[in-house]
Amino acid sequence: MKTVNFVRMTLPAKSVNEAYARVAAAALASQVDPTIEQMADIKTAVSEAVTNAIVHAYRGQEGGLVYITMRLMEDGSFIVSVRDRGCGIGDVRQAREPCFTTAPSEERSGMGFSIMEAFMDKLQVRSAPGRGTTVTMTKRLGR
Amino acid sequence: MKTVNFVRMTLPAKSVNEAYARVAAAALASQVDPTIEQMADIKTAVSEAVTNAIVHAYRGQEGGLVYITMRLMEDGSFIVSVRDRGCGIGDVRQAREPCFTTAPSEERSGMGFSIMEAFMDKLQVRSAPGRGTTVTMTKRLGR
Amino acid sequence: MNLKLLEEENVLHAVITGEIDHHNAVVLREKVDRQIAAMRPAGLVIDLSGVTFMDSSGLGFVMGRYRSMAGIGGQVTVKGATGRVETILQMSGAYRYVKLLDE
Amino acid sequence: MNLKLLEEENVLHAVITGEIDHHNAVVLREKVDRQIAAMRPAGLVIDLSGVTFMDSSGLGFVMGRYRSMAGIGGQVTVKGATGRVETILQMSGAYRYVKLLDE
Ligand SMILES: Nc1ncnc2c1ncn2[C@@H]1O[C@H](COP(=O)(O)OP(=O)(O)O)[C@@H](O)[C@H]1O
Ligand SMILES: Nc1ncnc2c1ncn2[C@@H]1O[C@H](COP(=O)(O)OP(=O)(O)O)[C@@H](O)[C@H]1O
Repeated sequence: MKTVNFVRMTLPAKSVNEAYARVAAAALASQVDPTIEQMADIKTAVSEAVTNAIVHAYRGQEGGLVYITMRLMEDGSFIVSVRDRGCGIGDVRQAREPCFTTAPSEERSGMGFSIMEAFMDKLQVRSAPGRGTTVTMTKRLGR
Repeated sequence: MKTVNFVRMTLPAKSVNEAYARVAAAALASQVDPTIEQMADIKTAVSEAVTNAIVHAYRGQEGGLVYITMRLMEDGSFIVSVRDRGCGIGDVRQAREPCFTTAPSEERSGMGFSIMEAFMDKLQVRSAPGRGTTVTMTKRLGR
Repeated sequence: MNLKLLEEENVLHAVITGEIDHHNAVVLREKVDRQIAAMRPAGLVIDLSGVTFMDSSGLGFVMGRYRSMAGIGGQVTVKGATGRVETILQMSGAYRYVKLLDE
Repeated sequence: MNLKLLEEENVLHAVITGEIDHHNAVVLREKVDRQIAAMRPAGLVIDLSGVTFMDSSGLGFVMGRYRSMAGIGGQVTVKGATGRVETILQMSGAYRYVKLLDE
């Protein structure tokens, strides 16, 4: 599948950049004229993935970086991957279960992965404890 | 000087990404509550620098990449650098003169560098023929 | 994100506008909990009608306030959720804990 | 970016709204020149009042149309430029070539 356009970016794991990542994703997706609903889905899913890198992967530590790659494909699909070099996830299957969270005291609901899964067409989570996590999501755009 | 926040990004040298780069720059600058005029200045200057990479550095060739680094500094200034690995500029002093252009047939006005200089507080151009060009601009933000 | 806190009889109204993400939710939590502690209302109404974006951090905020209010024997009501905001509240099962105000 | 072309007597009006950068200027150039060739107007009025962003590519577009019109003995008038758009036209000296319509 040919990549029509892409953006690769690195930004610090700061909560103020959750909004930045949403804007950056929406700006690329807007190049193929998605519906308002598709835009909302992408913004929500990207927000979840980036928030997880900030909250869980680096646990609020200074200096962590979030790597985002977004691609627009020839068939009109949008592929975004959010990568961190944080603590990683031991049991990905359990992490993806609705309401499972390791940070209830920070008022995490455990619904992040469920929302990514519901709002995007495809969700892939690859993680290695101590090495980091990569979340890749695909959304078909167009009317 | 301490960097408060930053974004590093890579994107293909396609004209559709001129608008993308403006949005990306404005989104970071907006984190320190700039005036509408300061936002317009940054968008214009970034647009000029990215357009030059697309039009001049790679001469419309497929496959070229534009590297943008943007930083918000502790003193409220915004520093953006736009880098390409294109043809480079032999005589930077001449290139920076108002109305000098090597692409009149593409309706370039030769005012790109003059606008960057007028709209930003500082402009630095480093270039090596055959290796590429880096344009770095600083804008003090705040009211 | 903007928060307006209004007291009406013994009920606290939290009117939120703009975007709710993890960055903002931390601020919301702090401000609303401080007011709950000071006022000890019988009910908290969270008005989401002006919310343009919300992710699961907003859900965490709503459920967190359910717990704050449960601690003082009060109830939480959510109103004005539309679009993706409503979808997220529905799919999480939040309405088993907080009341939905239909207007 | 959006372009509306209107003919009024022997004058062509190009009403541009939105953003003018290099990406859009290429499209504008093509469309306006095609109409100039077909209509051969005595004058071209470029209305920039709805332009929200313009960089030097817009300047190149204006000067390019000055040349297109000069080739058929016609004039170019610019109207509605404000803010940074006006600054760019002023600092480039474009008004030595094209007329500015004050309203
Ligand atoms: N990038 C990440 N790095 C480390 N752990 C993660 C990451 N993303 C998710 N997790 C783990 O998976 C759990 C479930 O994530 P999620 O469904 O998004 O819910 P929540 O963020 O509300 O906890 C988290 O509580 C955390 O333990
Ligand atoms: N990134 C670049 N790579 C190679 N050449 C460049 C680059 N940027 C500018 N130049 C050279 O400098 C000249 C002047 O640039 P500028 O003032 O922006 O005007 P314009 O883009 O309208 O030509 C260009 O015509 C080109 O020859």
